[in-house]
Amino acid sequence: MKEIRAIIERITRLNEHYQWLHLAVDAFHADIRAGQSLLARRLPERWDPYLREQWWPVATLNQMLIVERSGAEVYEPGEIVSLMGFVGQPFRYKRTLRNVLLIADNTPPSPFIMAIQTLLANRIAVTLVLSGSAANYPTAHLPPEVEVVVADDHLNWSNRVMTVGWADQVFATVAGDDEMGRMNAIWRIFSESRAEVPANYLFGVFQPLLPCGAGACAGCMLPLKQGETALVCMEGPAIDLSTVALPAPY
Amino acid sequence: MKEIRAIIERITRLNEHYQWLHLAVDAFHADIRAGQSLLARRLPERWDPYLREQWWPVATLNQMLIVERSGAEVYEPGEIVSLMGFVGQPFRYKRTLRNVLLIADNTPPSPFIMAIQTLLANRIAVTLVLSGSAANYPTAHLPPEVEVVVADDHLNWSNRVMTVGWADQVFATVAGDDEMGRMNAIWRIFSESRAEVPANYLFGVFQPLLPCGAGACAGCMLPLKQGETALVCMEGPAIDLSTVALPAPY
Amino acid sequence: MAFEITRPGKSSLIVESPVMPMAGILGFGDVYRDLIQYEKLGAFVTAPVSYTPRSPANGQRVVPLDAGLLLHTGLPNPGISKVMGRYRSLWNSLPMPVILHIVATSLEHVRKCASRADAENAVDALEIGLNDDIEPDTAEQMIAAAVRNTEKPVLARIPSQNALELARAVADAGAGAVVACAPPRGVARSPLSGRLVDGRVYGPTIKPVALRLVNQLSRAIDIPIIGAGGIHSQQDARDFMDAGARAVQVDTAVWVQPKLIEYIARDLGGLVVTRTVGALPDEWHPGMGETERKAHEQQQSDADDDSAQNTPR
Amino acid sequence: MAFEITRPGKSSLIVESPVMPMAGILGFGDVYRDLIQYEKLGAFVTAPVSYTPRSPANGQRVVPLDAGLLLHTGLPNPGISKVMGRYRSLWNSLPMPVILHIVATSLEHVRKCASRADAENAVDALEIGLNDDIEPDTAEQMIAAAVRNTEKPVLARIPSQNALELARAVADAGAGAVVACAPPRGVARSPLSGRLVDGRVYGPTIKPVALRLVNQLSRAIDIPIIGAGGIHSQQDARDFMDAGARAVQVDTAVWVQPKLIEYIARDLGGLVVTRTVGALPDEWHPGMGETERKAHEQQQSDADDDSAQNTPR
Ligand SMILES: Cc1cc2nc3c(=O)[nH]c(=O)nc-3n(C[C@H](O)[C@H](O)[C@H](O)COP(=O)(O)OP(=O)(O)OC[C@H]3O[C@@H](n4cnc5c(N)ncnc54)[C@H](O)[C@@H]3O)c2cc1C
Ligand SMILES: Cc1cc2nc3c(=O)[nH]c(=O)nc-3n(C[C@H](O)[C@H](O)[C@H](O)COP(=O)(O)OP(=O)(O)OC[C@H]3O[C@@H](n4cnc5c(N)ncnc54)[C@H](O)[C@@H]3O)c2cc1C
Ligand SMILES: Cc1cc2nc3c(=O)[nH]c(=O)nc-3n(C[C@H](O)[C@H](O)[C@H](O)COP(=O)(O)O)c2cc1C
Ligand SMILES: Cc1cc2nc3c(=O)[nH]c(=O)nc-3n(C[C@H](O)[C@H](O)[C@H](O)COP(=O)(O)O)c2cc1C
Ligand code: FES
Ligand code: FES
Repeated sequence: MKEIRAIIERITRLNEHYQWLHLAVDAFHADIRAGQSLLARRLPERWDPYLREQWWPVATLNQMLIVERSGAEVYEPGEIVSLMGFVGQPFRYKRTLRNVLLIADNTPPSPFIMAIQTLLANRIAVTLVLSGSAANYPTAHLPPEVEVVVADDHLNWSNRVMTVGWADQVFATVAGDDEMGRMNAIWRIFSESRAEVPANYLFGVFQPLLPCGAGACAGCMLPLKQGETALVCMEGPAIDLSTVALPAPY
Repeated sequence: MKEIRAIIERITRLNEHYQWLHLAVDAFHADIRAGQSLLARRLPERWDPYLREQWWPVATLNQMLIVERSGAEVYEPGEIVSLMGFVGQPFRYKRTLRNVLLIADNTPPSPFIMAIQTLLANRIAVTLVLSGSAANYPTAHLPPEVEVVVADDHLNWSNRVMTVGWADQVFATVAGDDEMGRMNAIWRIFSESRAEVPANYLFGVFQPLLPCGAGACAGCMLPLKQGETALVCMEGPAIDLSTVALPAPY
Repeated sequence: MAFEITRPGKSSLIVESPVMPMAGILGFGDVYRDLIQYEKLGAFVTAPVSYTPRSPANGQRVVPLDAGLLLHTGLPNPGISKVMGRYRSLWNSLPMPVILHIVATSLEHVRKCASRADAENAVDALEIGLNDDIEPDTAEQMIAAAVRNTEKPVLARIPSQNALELARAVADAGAGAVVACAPPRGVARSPLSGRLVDGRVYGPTIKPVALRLVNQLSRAIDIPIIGAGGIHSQQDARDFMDAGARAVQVDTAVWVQPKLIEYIARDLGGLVVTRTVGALPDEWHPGMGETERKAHEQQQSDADDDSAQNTPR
Repeated sequence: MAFEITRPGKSSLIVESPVMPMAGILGFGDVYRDLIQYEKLGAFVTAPVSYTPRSPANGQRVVPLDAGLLLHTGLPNPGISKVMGRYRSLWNSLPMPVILHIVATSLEHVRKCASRADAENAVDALEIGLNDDIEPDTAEQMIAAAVRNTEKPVLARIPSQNALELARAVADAGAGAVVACAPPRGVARSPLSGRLVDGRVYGPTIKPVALRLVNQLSRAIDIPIIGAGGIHSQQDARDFMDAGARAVQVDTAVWVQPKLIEYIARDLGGLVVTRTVGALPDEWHPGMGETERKAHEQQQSDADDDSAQNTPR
């Protein structure tokens, strides 16, 4: 893990809900891979807000790193930010991957945007499900090959059974108000439409608050089955949901 | 005391050290008089910084109130601020006032700028002494009738004895690092060049931190002679130095 | 609505809204009168008063902290006799109960203050401010001395240090309620003088500790608890009620955002819940322009008159 | 420079810089290795270890506060045996003393942990983390049990509640030093789950209270005090030293600004004072680009080699 100062060189607004910050960074940071994130802090230093924010890269371009942020936040070109990273592990795909399903449930699909590029380049078909408030995510900038599906608040969409059956691997990220509950709902969708949800198939992309980002604080600890635990900042963000001790289904 | 929200309509930079904020306010706020100030807080709300800042008006113009701030602070037109006020009493001048001396010792002369206009309109001669760091205050925008004197860090300037003898009333404001010590130094200058410093002649313009601005917290309490006290937020900012229990001279 | 905030008895204290300023926050009742609708407050707690006059502390007294401040005053006040002389008629004119805050300097002084206050119609209850390093025995004696010398309810304000033992001691001594807790004492470096100074610490970050103590105390003692310490929002106040408090005191947030205490009082007083539609627009647009506010105040004071007649005071 | 941070004796603890992380802040020594020059730290304090394994607390554990956070973990760890197995060789390789933090769950467990740690070369001292509501008697027994079962110095970390009595008790029991204080416990509402949760409170605003206690303790007991609680700048650390601490522990500021602990260590270790000219440019330009930093690190590790030879370890 390293810490650097980066400058916001340029800001692009996708729509009123999202913006991209183009950050001038060290060469090293171009190595970041989809699934990994950075812990950011705006300068000059104040202690409120206290915790660093998790910033998701969406692309790297020459010496620039582009991250996706809420359009409600106010940034200015020339602003300096402190970045710590990389946090977490790159997404790991199956060797036999053909069709991938990405689900963003009431939270932006930011963790997935960088992955899409690589997946398409490897001729993998990508379906992106935007459910509930995620539907305000603009998709015009996405490659046309991505199939975008809009789902309702309760993760219903037309042809859900087909989409689910067709996917070789699934990554799902959910709103933080009840991360475990929502992950559980996702789990149920897949267990209802398949005899058994296999290992290495359905991954939760967890986004807890990350006080340390490096395995020190246990703040991001996830309970796994058999009393085991996983640190999202070290082993995540993608954790195989078949290993997670999800709350009992209601 | 009232609280209102005001909008920063316009920002004028005097030089790199000072800027003026033009605030759209209620009609009522045009009544503010020299010596009185406002307690400001920038929105949206955060609790850091915590205390409100003391903002000095320099002019009122139609429905606009102009305040003077450090050029180092970053403001934007359209920003909303909460203002509480008025804090303190207007400066009180002698009926027989002819020549007034204003001293800013290592702190901006902001508390005096609004007074200058009125004084000149009443045909009172104004001398403004800028000592130490106050010398970076730009004076081009002041009416040409004001005599500006630049003094060194130790409040020496040419013709000091003359200036001092000539003044009918003096207002002095000093840096906050050692407000009492600096006020004492001012007191000594005047007591050295006059047989006796009369009452209602030499006023300290005090600028302590003002947690409540209204007489509740005692944070701005000033020790007076004979065990008496004064609240700067209620009776100040100008307090007759002949009544203040200044530290013993070294 | 009526909230009984001290232990039941012939002299218990009943308020319309379980919200009041902490001692000193609104001075002697002459502070922010144009800014806060005092009538909305459940009670008024006075600035600290001692038997004999106290002069202010020397040296730097205000240290800004990150999201907070440290304040050291020495509790200057002209002594109980002068205070009563100056503020008796103001307090008589206030529509809500007045709680006189007495600094527990000594047993003798507490006793004298209590007798003195007992004779004052303008005073509805006493709050005894106990020192930070006080022993439970001494605390018990102080409160017992106050209780013996007045018919009025006696509230005991305790520090967070050793809160549980102190709360038990003052409850045994007959306190009508416990105010938990006084802001903690701390030491910080003055940015102006560069010296270390000590004083009380205020700000939103002291709330979690106070909230935890209130929750602990609410399980341990059976007299009402008035929660205090770092309340900076309506939700903060509700958290204290959820944690077991019968009422709350709001501290320095009032200096930063004066209207806040009024909003909290309306909220916990039930006004917000019973009149969500249109009646309190300034809840949602705090600090809107004077003109607008005046108009709404007019509307509202018309509306409030009815409810006022049904209240116990 | 050499600082003796426990009471003198055959097993006292001597460090080069009186600065270390608080227990848990840098995990088991495997955290932020590329970010902080560990060699600059005076000592390494491990994450909390218990005799038996502990699993994490349920429910929301991280609550952002204004200028701070509340954190509740339940102190998950695999138990002392597994911890030693996993980290023994890493700790042996660290150039500074390693202080093993032991959670004082029970007298029996403390005794067993102390014996266990006594046999480990990788461990230079023990820090016993005492529970918040612990009685002075129990604290005394816990520390006495540890002291009887190891030759190594035993540090006692006390809560801020009842700090004075606890400090006296652990000093009597033979503690080599007192760590004052553990971050206070508090209750806050989780913004995500909407529920009240309890945990420890961190942030700059807890510093004034800890600083005051350290000053009090330094006058009351005659074993060294290690100051802790809310240090967020070099000046904060110096304030603790001014108030009577022999060393300091830095807590969650490290997660926000990792380099800070290194700067503090250099500052209090005397490096800044003895080499103001040019030698430590990153003190003045913290976080400059990697390339630049690497170059300076090279320069510096060359320069540091000399001083390292004169140090007691
Ligand atoms: C933790 C701490 C360490 C200090 N260390 C030093 C020092 O090394 N050298 C020095 O000259 N001054 C020291 N001081 C004193 C401090 O710097 C100010 O000079 C003092 O607080 C202001 O004194 P006063 O008489 O102007 O104000 P007062 O209002 O009379 O005092 C303010 C408060 O500070 C307390 N106080 C005064 N001195 C100390 C002290 N030494 N330690 C703790 N509390 C004190 C008083 O009891 C009072 O409660 C220290 C103060 C504190 C709180
Ligand atoms: C001040 C406070 C008031 C609460 N009030 C309520 C309530 O009215 N209704 C309700 O359903 N839940 C209440 N809770 C519980 C809270 O909302 C969470 O459900 C709980 O903290 C998480 O429990 P857990 O088993 O998931 O986590 P754990 O990690 O097992 O527990 C977290 C900590 O909270 C403590 N705790 C659990 N319940 C309470 C409680 N009631 N009061 C104090 N500490 C508690 C536990 O002892 C533990 O130390 C309260 C918690 C607190 C701290
Ligand atoms: C019971 C009691 C409570 C006190 N509470 C406060 C307080 O809340 N705020 C404050 O600034 N001083 C308070 N003081 C006063 C100070 O602690 C201190 O005694 C006073 O400032 C004078 O300081 P010194 O005598 O140590 O110089 C209290 C004093 C007593 C006796
Ligand atoms: C001596 C001792 C110290 C503790 N210190 C901490 C601590 O610093 N942080 C923490 O999250 N939990 C700490 N705990 C654990 C919690 O207080 C609590 O016991 C644990 O989270 C399990 O919670 P519950 O058993 O009340 O549900 C400590 C426990 C003990 C026995
Ligand atoms: S964020 Fe601290 S352990 Fe993962
Ligand atoms: S600022 Fe509070 S009394 Fe003057």
